[in-house]
This record gives sequence, structure tokens and C-alpha cells, in this order.
Amino acid sequence: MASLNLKIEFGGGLELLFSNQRSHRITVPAKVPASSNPRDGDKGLEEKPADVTYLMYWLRDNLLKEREELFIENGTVRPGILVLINDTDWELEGEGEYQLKDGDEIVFISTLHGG
Amino acid sequence: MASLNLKIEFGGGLELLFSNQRSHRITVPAKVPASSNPRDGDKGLEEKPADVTYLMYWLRDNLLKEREELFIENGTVRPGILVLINDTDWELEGEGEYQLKDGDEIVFISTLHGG
Amino acid sequence: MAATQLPLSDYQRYGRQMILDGIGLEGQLKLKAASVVVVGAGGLGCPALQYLAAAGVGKLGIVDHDVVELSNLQRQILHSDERIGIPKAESAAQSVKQINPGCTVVTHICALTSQNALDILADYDIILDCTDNSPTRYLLSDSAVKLGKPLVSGAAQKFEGQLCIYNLGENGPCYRCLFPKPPSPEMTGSCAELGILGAVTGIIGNLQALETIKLITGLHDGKPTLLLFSALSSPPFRTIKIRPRRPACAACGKEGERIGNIAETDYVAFCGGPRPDWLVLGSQEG
Amino acid sequence: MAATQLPLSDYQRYGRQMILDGIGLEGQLKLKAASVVVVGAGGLGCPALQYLAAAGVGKLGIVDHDVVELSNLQRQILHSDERIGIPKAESAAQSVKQINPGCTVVTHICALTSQNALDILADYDIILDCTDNSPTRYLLSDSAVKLGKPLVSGAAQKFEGQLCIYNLGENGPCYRCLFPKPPSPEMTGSCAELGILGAVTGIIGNLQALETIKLITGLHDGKPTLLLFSALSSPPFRTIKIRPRRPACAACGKEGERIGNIAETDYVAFCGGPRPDWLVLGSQEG
Ligand SMILES: [Zn+2]
Ligand SMILES: [Zn+2]
Repeated sequence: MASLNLKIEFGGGLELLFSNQRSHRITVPAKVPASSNPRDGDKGLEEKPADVTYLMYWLRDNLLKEREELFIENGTVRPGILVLINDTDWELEGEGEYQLKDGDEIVFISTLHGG
Repeated sequence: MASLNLKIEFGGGLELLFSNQRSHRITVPAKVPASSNPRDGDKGLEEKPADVTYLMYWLRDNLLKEREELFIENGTVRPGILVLINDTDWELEGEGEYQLKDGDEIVFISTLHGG
Repeated sequence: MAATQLPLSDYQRYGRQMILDGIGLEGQLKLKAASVVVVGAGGLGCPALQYLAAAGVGKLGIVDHDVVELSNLQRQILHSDERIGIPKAESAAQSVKQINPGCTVVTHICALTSQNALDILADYDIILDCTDNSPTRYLLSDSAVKLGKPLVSGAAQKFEGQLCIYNLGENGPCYRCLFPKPPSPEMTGSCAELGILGAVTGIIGNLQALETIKLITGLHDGKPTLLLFSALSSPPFRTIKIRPRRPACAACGKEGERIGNIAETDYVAFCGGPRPDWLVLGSQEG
Repeated sequence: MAATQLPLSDYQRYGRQMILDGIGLEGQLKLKAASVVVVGAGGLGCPALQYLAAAGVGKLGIVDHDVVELSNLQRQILHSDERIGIPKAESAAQSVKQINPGCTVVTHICALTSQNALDILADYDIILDCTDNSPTRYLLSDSAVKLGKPLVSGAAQKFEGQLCIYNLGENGPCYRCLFPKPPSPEMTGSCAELGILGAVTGIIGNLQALETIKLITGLHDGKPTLLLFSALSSPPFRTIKIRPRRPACAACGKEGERIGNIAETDYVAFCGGPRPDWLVLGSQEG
């Protein structure tokens, strides 16, 4: 089955949830069940191209080491986290529905408050 | 004939020789005469893939507005200029013999002395 | 003296920047006529004030309610040991006057609140967010939107920094466009001591001064971007293309399309968590 | 007090950076034990000194033969109007002592020459190139190679800056590896006045302090890169992967493979071109 190689970066403190490692290289399948969250059960036979919402759940299930509630809230990233797709704000790319391409770099960064 | 689209950047004061414009998008042929410098005459029929030396002469003949001696000296860039190929020092990429690829970004930057 | 003139000594003082393309006499006069308010005279505010003053910004406001503490001095380079205990705004003002006696400095020794924010900020052309907590960041953004002024926002923590101009021009997003929902207080670690390297605040604060100078002189390209800095990563800097203003933004959205109400925001600072007590640790080790 | 201990007040002063991963008590003690020499107390040297001092570097050397002038104050933020006419090294030392009375500061009020360079620089662990001319840059690089010390090199001009650590570790190139042949004096515009924005020198000088702190504490990844900064470009920062040490380098190359001889280099400063006379311009306009 076709798969996608992705570069993942965490910043702004989010890396603490992911083994305190900022950069990760991962491989995900190109086609995934239509329901991104494996915990929803009932996957059926429908498939969709892997998108950022799928990636978010994939990261939770495969790389996240602690405190899931600091990463995901109500089916999206928690408030205060910005997702960047190849150095562009994900809102300009379709947010969770952005279809991942081989070689994409996705950054999850928490906004900083300090000064 | 096949051609290559390149992004060219000048910095460190070199942009002053090129209409005071830092960024340029240009198109050059993929295959060029074996002798890069058109002024050498006698081009013959031999061809080679376009390389950085060819690009240097192309820039001199097509974009440079003044004072050629501040850009080229003895068949290479003058001392104090660094050439960067896709954010890598050209010495790691074969210097003038690097074969250009479509989409490459080539930076010519003069070393700064001020402080 | 006419508004198109500079005193002779200013030609000498600012000559090195007046000969730059895009500054010149015109740019220097714009700097002299400009007023900038720096909210927070800490790790970001100190370097920002320093280079704004040196460049000849005519009027600088400094808002801070804290007093100088020894633990500030590792990064807040306008303060010093002999000023411990005096208000930071006052200490910063003294240093700014030393850097450039030609600057008019106004100190606001108070916390910024929803009661006083508009009054204080209205007097200035550009607002710098050099604060250290999430509620004040929302308050500053909402106030900048109401006043129609650009907000040059810096943030720094540990080895990282972020920089963005909010409410820039017609189409630039506000802080709420990017972060519509404030994180719950537990999520921001209730400002628990996360640590910070001084040079990191220096770089971000410096960049805030630079962006402000670009805005004043007309050298800014008007495109809002987010700059991410990570001192230990390679490459250390990353420039992000960000969304335009959101029509549905509760603060800056279009009349009739706005969703939510910023009046519900509780800006009351929730900071003040415990700091690791190095004094106790020190006496145990010493 | 043992070398593994800090005075109590230092725990308070440096607590915000001591709680960082990778610094801690060990890193703070390394900073205290470190000695750094800053060559040039101008636009780059001032911010570099500021953040090195604030971070607690134990010993700072300052080399500069110039005196403070009014035209410096737009960017050289350790000097001030009342110090015009006194040596820059002396003025910078006074400001450094104010930022951190715990620093030992040594002033070298002289031009760096091939006669005195090794003597002066040998006393320090790390060398910062904050100079403003090409010959001194070659002299500093050749000296750093001879002494086997890293050279944290900054440069700034107009709206641009460059940053690189030369002679880094076993394999990092020296300045001559990148630029084997000095440009002829006419090519560098004989240091004619090109102009400089203060915040640009601030950012580069600050980054020099940061890289130095990373080297001292062991947080640097050891990979030599060149950082390019252009205040008016987007993105403003670019990180370049650079060549390793060249075996044929006249300065740092392998015994028997070296080509050329650095002894031929004429380091005599060729600076001193005329500056646009803003005072005259001013009196014409005023
Ligand atoms: Zn908004
Ligand atoms: Zn070398």
C-alpha cells in the first residue's frame, strides 16, 4: 500500500509531550479509514486520502507520551496550538481536511506567553 | 528546447549591480554551448547541461547593469562573493560545475565587513 | 523649528541611518514624530526600548507595574543592581534617557486592565506587546483592534521566541483570529517558572524594535507573517505565512459576521504560580 | 568557595536560566569559569557584551582603540552622550560592570595588530569578531586558528547581517577557507560610509552572545553554518550549510597540503574613507 513520508516538528513546549524531541520523521499510509479517529470504532470500508486530522490522531496514538488533553480537544488541536503546513498556517490550506503529500513538513506549535 | 526556471538572489550589496533588486526569476536553456563564456567565441557544436559557471556569464550578459569587475574575476566570482545553491555552499555542490536543475535557487552574496 | 527640520546635532547622531535607502531625512523626521508604547519593561521590553530610543523615536511610553528584582537582571538589561526595588517603568525610563536624551519618555506605573487600556494606549501610534502572560495578550490585541493600531507582539520562553505584527493594515489578523479561544489557565501552566535565556528575549525584543522602525518609516511590506525562533534548532528561524483577518473573529470580524463576544473575556491575570526556590536550593548545596 | 559552588545571590540572579534543560548549576559554573574577548566595542560588540555579562560569563575582555563619538550612539547602546571622547573599551566596561558587577572586565585600549593579537587573545577561551573592517577580520581568523579557539564572527551593513562561527571544532572552516583571497581594497569601498540600522547590529550582536553561550555550556551542535539576515526580505533569515575545513587552506590547512602563505597578508587597516558630512548638509538645510 502506498505510504507518505512526513517531517513532523513540535515547538513552544509541545515537544515535551513527545519524548522531548522536536523533530520526527514518520511514515503514514496514503489511504486511511474515512473516520480519522480509531477510537470512533465502526470504520466501515470507506477510505479517504490521509489528511491532517488523521495525522493528529496518528500522532496521539503513536508518538504522544503523556497528557493527551494538552494536544487534542473536541476533535481538533487544543486552543493555543497552531498547525503549520510547509511553513503556511493550516487555515490557508483547509485545516484538518488538508490532504497530506509525500515529503510534507507539518509543525505543531504552542503559542508562547512569556516575555 | 527544454529550459530551467531559476530563482536568483543577490545580497550583501551585490544587488546594487543588478538594478538594486535582490530577487529575480529567470529562465535559462537546459543545454548550453560547452564554452560557458559567450565572449570566448568559437562555440562549436558541443553542448553541456547548463551549470553555475554558465549562469554566472548569463547573469553578466542579461541582468548585470554595471561594473562587471565587481562580479566576475578570472573566470569565477570575484573574491569575497559566496555562491549558495539551495542554501548550501557551492563548494559542497561542485562549484561552477554544478548542473542546474529546474526550480533551483541560487544566491550570490558578498561578505560584509561592517560592524 | 519646522517639522521638516532636524537640529544640527541630530544629523550627526543619526547620520549612519539617514544615509540608508528608504530612511533619509524623511524617515528620520517620521521617527521623531512617532510615538510608541511598550507594554512590559522586562526581557522583551528592555531591548526593544533600547533600539527604539537609539534610532530616535520621538516619544516612548513604558507600561509596567512591577519593581526590579535581582532575578530580572539576567535578561532585563536596562535595570541594574542599584535599582532593585524601584518600578521597572521608572528604571527603564532612566536608561532610555541615557541612551537618547532627545526622547520624550512617559511612564505608566500600573497594570494594564480593561479599565485603563484604551486610555493609556490611545496616545500612541504603535503598541508593543512585551508582556509575560496570556490575559494581557488578549487585552492588548482587543484594545489594538478597537483603536485601529498595529500591535508588534513578541513572546519568549526557554530557548524559543515568536514574533508577529497583529492588526496590520486592512487585512492583518488579530491575536484572536489566530487563537480564538484562550487556553484554560491550567494549560498555560499558570505561568509557572519555565525559565528563559536572556539572549533569546534580546533577539525577539530587538526584532520588535526593528519591525516597529520599519512600520514607522514605511519600509514594512505590509504582509503579516509569524516568525518562529528556536535557539537550539537548525535552522533557528522559520517564517510562516499566516491567515488574513477572519470575518467571524469576535474581536476584529465584520459587523454581522462576528461570532462570540469579547466582553465575556476575563482578563484578570491568573499569573503568580510558585517559582522553584533557588535560594533554598542554594543554601542546601552551599 | 569551591569551583562547584555558586554564591547564594547567584542562584537568585541566574535562576531563570539555571532551570533550563542543558544549563542548570553545571552550565552556570561553566559560564562563570569562561573567558570571552570581544574585539570591537561598537554596533555588534555592545549587544554581545550586554548579554554575555547578564548571563554571568566570568571574564570579559574588550578590545577597541576608538573613542566614543556622537555618530556611534544611534546603535552602540553601551555608550552615551556624557562619554563622548573617552575610549569605547572603557565606556563599554563601565556599562558591563553596571549590568553585572560580578563580571571581571579587562580593557585593551589598542588596535589589534599582528604584533599584539596572539598575546591579547591567548588569555581567552572564545573570540568574538565584532570589528568593522576586512583586514582585522583576516587577522582575527588567522589568530584564532593559531590559538585553536573558536571565532564567533558577526558582520552588519545597511539592512543586512551575517553570522558564522569559524574554526569550530575539528572540522569547521576558518574565514580564509570561505574567502581565501581578500578582496582588493577598492572592492570593499575602502570602508566608505555605507550606513547601518542600529537594530540590525543589535540582532547580530545578540546572536553572537547566544552562540557563545551555547558553546560555553555545550549546547551547540558543533555544525558550522552561516546565518544570513536581511531586515527587508521575507523570509529575513536564511541558514546556509557551509564547507568543512579546506586541506589546502593557507591558514588552517593540513601540513604539507597548504597553498599560499598567510605571512604575506598585509593586515594594515585600509579604512578611513570620507563620510558624508551630515553636519554640512544639516547647516545647508537648517
Ligand atoms: Zn481578529
Ligand atoms: Zn582555513
